[in-house]
Amino acid sequence: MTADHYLIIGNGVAANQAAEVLREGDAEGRITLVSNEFFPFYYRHRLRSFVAGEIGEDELAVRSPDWYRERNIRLRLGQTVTAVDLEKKIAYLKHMEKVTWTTLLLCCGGRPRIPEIHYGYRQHFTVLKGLRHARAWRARLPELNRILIVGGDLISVRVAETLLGLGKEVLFMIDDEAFWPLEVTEGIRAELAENLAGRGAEIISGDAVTGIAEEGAGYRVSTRRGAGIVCDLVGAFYGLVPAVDFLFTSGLDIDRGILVDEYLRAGRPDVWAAGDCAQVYNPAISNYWVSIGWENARRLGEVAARNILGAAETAVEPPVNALTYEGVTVQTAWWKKLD
Amino acid sequence: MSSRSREPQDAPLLNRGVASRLDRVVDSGLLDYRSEALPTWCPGCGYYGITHALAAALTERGIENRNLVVVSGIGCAGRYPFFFKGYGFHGVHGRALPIAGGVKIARPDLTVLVVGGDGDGLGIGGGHLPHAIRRNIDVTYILFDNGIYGLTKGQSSPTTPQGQRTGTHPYGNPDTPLDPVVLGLGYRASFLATGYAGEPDELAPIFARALAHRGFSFVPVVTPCVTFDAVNITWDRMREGWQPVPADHDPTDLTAALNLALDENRYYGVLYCEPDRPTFADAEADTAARAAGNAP
Amino acid sequence: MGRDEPAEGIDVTIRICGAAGDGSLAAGGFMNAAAARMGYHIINIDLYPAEIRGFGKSVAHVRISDRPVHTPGTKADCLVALNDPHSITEFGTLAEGAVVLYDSRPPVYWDEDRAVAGFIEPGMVGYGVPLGELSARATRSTRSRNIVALGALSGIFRIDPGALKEGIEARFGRKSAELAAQNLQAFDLGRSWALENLEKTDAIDFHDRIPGQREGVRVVSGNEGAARACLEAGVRLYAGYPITPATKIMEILAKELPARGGVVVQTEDEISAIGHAVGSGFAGTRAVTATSGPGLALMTEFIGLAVMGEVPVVIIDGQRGGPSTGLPTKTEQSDLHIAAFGGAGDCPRPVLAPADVTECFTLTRTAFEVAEAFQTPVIVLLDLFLCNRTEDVNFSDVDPAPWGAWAEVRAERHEGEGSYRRFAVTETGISPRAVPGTPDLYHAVTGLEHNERGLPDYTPENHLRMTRKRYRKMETLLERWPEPELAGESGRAEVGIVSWGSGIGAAREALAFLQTRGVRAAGFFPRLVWPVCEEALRSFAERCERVIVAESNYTGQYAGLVEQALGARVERLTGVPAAPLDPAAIVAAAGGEA
Amino acid sequence: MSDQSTAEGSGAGLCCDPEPAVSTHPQDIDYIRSNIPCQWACPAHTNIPGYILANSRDDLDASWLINRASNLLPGVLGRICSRPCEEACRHGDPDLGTPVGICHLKRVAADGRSLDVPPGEFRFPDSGFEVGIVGAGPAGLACAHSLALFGHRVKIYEMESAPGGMLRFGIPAFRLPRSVIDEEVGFITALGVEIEYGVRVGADVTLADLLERHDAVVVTAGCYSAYELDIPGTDREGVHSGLDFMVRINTGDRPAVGRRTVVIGGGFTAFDCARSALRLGAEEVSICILGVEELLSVTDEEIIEAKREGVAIRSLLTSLEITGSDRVEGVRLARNRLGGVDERGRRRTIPIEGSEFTLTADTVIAAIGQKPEPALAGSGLADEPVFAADGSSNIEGLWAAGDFLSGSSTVIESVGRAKAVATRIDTRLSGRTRREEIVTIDPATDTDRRRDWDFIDRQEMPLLPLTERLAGQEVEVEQGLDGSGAEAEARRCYLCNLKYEIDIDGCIYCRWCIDQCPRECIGLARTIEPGEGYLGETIEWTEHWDKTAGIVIDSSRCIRCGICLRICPTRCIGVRLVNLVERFISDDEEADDDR
Repeated sequence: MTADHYLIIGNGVAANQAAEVLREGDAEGRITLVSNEFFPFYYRHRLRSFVAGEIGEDELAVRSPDWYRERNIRLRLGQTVTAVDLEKKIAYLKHMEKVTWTTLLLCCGGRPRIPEIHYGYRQHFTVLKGLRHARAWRARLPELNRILIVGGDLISVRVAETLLGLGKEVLFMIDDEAFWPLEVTEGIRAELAENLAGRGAEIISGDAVTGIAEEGAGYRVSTRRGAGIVCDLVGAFYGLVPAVDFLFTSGLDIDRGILVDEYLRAGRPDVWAAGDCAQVYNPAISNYWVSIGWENARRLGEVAARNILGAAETAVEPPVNALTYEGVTVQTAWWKKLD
Repeated sequence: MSSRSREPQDAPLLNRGVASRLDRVVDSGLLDYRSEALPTWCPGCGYYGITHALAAALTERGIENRNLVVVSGIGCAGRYPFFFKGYGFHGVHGRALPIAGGVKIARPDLTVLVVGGDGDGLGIGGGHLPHAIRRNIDVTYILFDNGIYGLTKGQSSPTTPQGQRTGTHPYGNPDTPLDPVVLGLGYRASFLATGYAGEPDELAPIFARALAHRGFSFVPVVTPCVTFDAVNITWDRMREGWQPVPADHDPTDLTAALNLALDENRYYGVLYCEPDRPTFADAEADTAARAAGNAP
Repeated sequence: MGRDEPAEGIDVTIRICGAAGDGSLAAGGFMNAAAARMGYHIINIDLYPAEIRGFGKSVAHVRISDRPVHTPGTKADCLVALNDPHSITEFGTLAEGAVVLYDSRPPVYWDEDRAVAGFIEPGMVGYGVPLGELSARATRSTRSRNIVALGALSGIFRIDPGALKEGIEARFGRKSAELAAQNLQAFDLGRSWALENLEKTDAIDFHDRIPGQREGVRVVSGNEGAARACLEAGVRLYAGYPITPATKIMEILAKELPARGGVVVQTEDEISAIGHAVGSGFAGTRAVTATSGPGLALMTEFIGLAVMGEVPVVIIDGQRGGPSTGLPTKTEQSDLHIAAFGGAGDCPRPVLAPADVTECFTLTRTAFEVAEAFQTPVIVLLDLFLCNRTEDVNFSDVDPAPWGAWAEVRAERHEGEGSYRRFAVTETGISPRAVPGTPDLYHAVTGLEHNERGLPDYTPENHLRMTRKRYRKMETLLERWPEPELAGESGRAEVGIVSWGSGIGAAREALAFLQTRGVRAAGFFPRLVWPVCEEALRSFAERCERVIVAESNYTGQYAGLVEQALGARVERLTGVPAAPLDPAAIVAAAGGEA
Repeated sequence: MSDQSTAEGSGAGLCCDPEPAVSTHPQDIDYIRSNIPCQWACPAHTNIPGYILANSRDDLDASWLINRASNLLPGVLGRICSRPCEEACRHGDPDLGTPVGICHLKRVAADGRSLDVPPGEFRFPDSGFEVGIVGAGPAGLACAHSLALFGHRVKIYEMESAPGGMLRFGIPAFRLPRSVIDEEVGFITALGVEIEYGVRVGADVTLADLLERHDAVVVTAGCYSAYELDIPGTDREGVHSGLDFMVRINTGDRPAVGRRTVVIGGGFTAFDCARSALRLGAEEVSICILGVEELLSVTDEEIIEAKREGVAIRSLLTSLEITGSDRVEGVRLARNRLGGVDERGRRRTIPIEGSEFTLTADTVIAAIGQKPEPALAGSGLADEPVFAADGSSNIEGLWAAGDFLSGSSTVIESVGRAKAVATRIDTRLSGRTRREEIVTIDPATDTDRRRDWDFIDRQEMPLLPLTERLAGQEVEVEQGLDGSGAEAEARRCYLCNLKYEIDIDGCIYCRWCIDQCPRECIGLARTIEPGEGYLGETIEWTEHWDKTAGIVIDSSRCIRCGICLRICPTRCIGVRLVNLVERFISDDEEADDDR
């Protein structure tokens, strides 16, 4: 086989968009997507509705198996890349397989973040990022009445709303660690809190979790101020960290995410990154920038694919105040105060 | 750490010439009798030892691949022609000797080697052995004797010891095993030597002498089946009781050979050799001569 | 098939594939036994190589259903890959959306084109389980990877582990308690690993349910069924030579016969085997040998002797791919002609062919009766697929003589004029037989043509008369043999399907499918395949617009017999796929949409 | 080996020499590099498999003594070593899991031994030479220990009032309890090494004086001079140098820290400062690093523990200015991008134009590294001393070692290099080499390691709960592996000092070993290209029967499970024990040998 082999690690929107564009531009090359999730590409923003029981799993899927078959794109689900050798151009899979590539595109996305300060009791946190988590939430939901949400990234607010809508009692603790990777102003924070309070949530601010212990079927949460909050579930929403651990031995430049240039090249020949895992300096905000959200990821996947095929499009755009939430504009940059 | 004398050290001690030893193997010509494909016998099979020794013997005899034909029957040993570089004939079960006879009679210039297991040669094909011996066809027959049917997963063979439990004799094999050595001597093979698979270095010269013999040479070799026999011929047990044929043994003395064969010790080496017995080809030549001269 | 059925129905086909030595067959065995114990119906077929190690793969194919099933199913819902390169060649056998369970901790990294994981298509479900590592944890070796895989299957499909573990404990407990404990641990590690680490995305779910333990149900192979028939028939002597796939019968009898006054002789070859059996038959005791094509070929001379000498003997032939050594581990139905015609001269003998495991028992049992009643060799045609496949059978529910009772006509003392006529010409062709030990009725059996007294007689008149006598026995048998099984449409049919032996299961499933699609289809499924039941066949053919004869051989051996009987051409569904007959192929041939 | 008698009886050639042997051949030394990677990675070449084997046999005394033979501070290094060995450990290969917790096992032996003092060490008789050492830090102590063993009289001049140097004044007590330092220094002074405290060389006494007094003088004064941030505003109140900050704390002071403390730098000192600041009551502590976390030289555990305690790490930042009026109010920073590799092999960081911003802070600690004291001013010497990399200098009798010589490094590097310098000093004094590294090769038996031990998870270090940690500077965070954890961790070691070998002459090519081998380290070899060094990497493999000259074990991949040896039908697989050790070459024995 002499044709190109585009190996895309990830199966989210960036990965799928890139695969589609690559196939349009190269009818011959082999394209492989590897994802450690068992589920096919799904709409992440519908997970909230799935948790609420409003829609079924079938309504989450973006594409049918035939889509990949027709395009001769190999989709490997439930398979984990454990290391890549950038010199030999080999990806090592956890089940002990070597996959060789000519072009590597990293769209590995993020995983839920738990701040290290909470490591002592992290097993008691429930996170919500992928369908796997959503299934667990959905299964447990009927028996949950009182739910504590800590952290406070954007998803948390939406989940809190959903839970309130189901008549659950929601306590919302805006942690000092909250909104990471997003950083929002005190004003935005207050506005969000007010909004949630208006829907019936109990807002706890200026306090932080210092311990969680099981109590009965639920948990007792101790806080810095000495409160003992009893609840059925502690949802942790501290944002995402790029899932790039497997690249640490590769020699690739990684800060929080994979450091790429404006064309999404990752500093090594034939290695690219796009989506939530790519970190690029954006002069418009004088800061490193990781775009999050469906549309951003789709755009980056597309740009990466085009550049792989020979274009030279820049991925860096002036920030478009990416998300608007209930009239509040949130800048989706990392480590960036808006002031 | 106590110190020792510091003599000048020329060579490393850890890697003692492994590289040159590999080169020596290549130079020896041993590999010239191998196929490209790896043998499919179970790892650990004694047949590897026999094969190794056979290659050494063929090397020593300087037999060219093109002039060598290996005929086999059915069984694990029957696979040998596939792992060998030369002309092979993988026949049907137990009928290797007739095929080999046909080859040899048609082409006396060829070296014909017959290999087969104990089931093939003493069971289904046992009836052919005395007749091949009687005709003294100039072939070398190596019997891979592992005392079990390996290919069909562990049934009794003609050399399975009495009492051994096998798939077909779950309460123990009721039959007395055949002794191919006594059998061969009893049939009066013109050449009979023995050996076992554990010592290729000892086996190779035995094979070389068998190949050199004019006439039917019969070499039963004891070898373990590591997959289906854990009690009778194991690698450890196989070595028990063997010693070389005594230096003063006269291989032309059939009684002495039989005495060795019946001794409770086991001897490896040439037990019996009758170098001057006319071969089938000799007899045919004789017949031809008589026919030509119309002599009675 | 089956996966289209309503959701509550369990009909799952699992293929466990490994290199020989990986224990795929053992794993299949545990799965079968457990499923049957839990009250499921199963059909299993093991496909194994001739070589022990090195090349060839071995596959346990298990179909588990909550309703009776007739075939192993053509497409598998789950592949358990114990060996990657071999398993890759199995993907063609998988149904849409199949589950693939593979070892995620092999000892070395596979290259991309050698790893099963890379062949899992979108829509399929791949589960990687560290079989090697879990096995090493439990047994310190890779020996128990298969048991770990079973545990993982139990976890993934929510198969109640109780029966599986009982089976594992019983099997390994025979060797040592420690081994049993280690293997149970291997199972538990597999199950808990799967439950804790795998995100279930497939739809197969046994819900840890046990449909109901059925008393007396056992998992039985065709070989075991046939062996049981030998035991129940009171066989005195089994003589045989090991050959795939019939060896198992010998091994069972070697174990079971001695306690029942029988003897098993392992002869030096098949020639000697049937020689022993014929000797035993002549002596008046029941005798049997089992073999496969190459052995049957060797036996033909003795079969001729037994026909000529009118000696009862049963020959079980587990057919495999031929000619010659052929495909020792692949099934085929291509020994019909040698069974019916092989050998020298005009040489009539009945040939029976069971359709499933239960019939391997009942029909072989009947073969002994027929052999004695008609003083003839009887050939029972199994095939590798029948020999090796297992089904759940409850022998207490089985009618041991569905084909009627057959009595031997013995001559106990001297009657009438002159000396005893061992081969007296009678209306039925059957001559009262005396066996050694009977006073006064002395005679000789010979392979030479002989007169009624058994003395050599080469005159044309005698030869014709005695040949007629021998063929007359076949006519009598046809007259007395029950009507062949007629299935499906009883009136006029668009299509008539004829099949025999192991093909009947596939034909039954195809027939059922055709009927659900509104095709008027009828089936003709004989068990006595030679001589052909001409009359029944003719009336069947008359009511069918088309007749298709489906069988697993190249030439259409039975179709040829049918055409000879009908004096007309029929359609043949043949081929040598080295695999059991495929219901879907029959449906397609009948013009139905599968 | 157990099989030997029978194997000889059967005539099978064995590849094991029955006799022990030693080698100094470079190729044999090179074997260690690819085969005992942990030992080679250790700057002191500690015999790691040797002591772990002792651990697993529950002989902690032996384990401790093996450690002491190479590095004289097992208790210290069992806690704060930078662990280059673990990075090299074969168990950490991608397909094999995680490295053995070598450092933790060292501590197990050091803490759990029954010996109060080491039994008599090999010592040369009194040489009559006297050596002066400047500084009682790790390098000074290592030099002193070695020189004492060579029979020289050693005196250390230490400016502080206690020994240990950076161990005591740089490293916080929550990582390294002081009692451990005291005890291990005690074993050195017990050899007769004298330490004079409170003497500042250059002020109280000059180097010239010392050179008068002693036959040789070694400067191991360490790197006590902190690099200073070369940016505006470092003179504002609330700005500390990291080293000073730690020294103050370690001498009993409690420097005041504000609510928001920013540490600049990414080494162990920076992390020590940050964690200490938390213990001094700072609420928000962050560390600003030039590059990214992945490139930091501190251990992963250090990073995780700092984060768990609440330290934030901010990456890709260059500090530009410390802002404020009198007091610190913040740090002005620029964001960096990563550049190429500099001449020292480190990644360059390049500030991005226009990315400047200010981080609010009321305390700033600059811990960007240390350098040798510009000291030696006031050396009293005519010529300015200039030191070579091997520790010698342009002045007869004057040597240097440790961080003073090499610049800031790790404790184990200091110890390892200081020993080498001591050997060179002795060679100069005695006129010949009296200590060398050799490879010992001994017949061995198969180990009784079990295959399932290879799947034991790395044992986690028990840690003090977060709530108790911040109570004080003296509370040790790492608690040491407990009995079962220590046993399990020791079992994980493959014991790479075993060498399994196939004797080609006895092999019948049956491939049983390959079949049973759990890792693809045995294969069919066509030839071995000689190449440089040990044969390891130059085996040419084949899959063809007619090209298979031999079956060969690739020792550099072998995990020493012993399965091949146990399965080999012709017993042509043997095992030898290969250790890299150091030995003293004494006059007496040389004389004996000459006879």
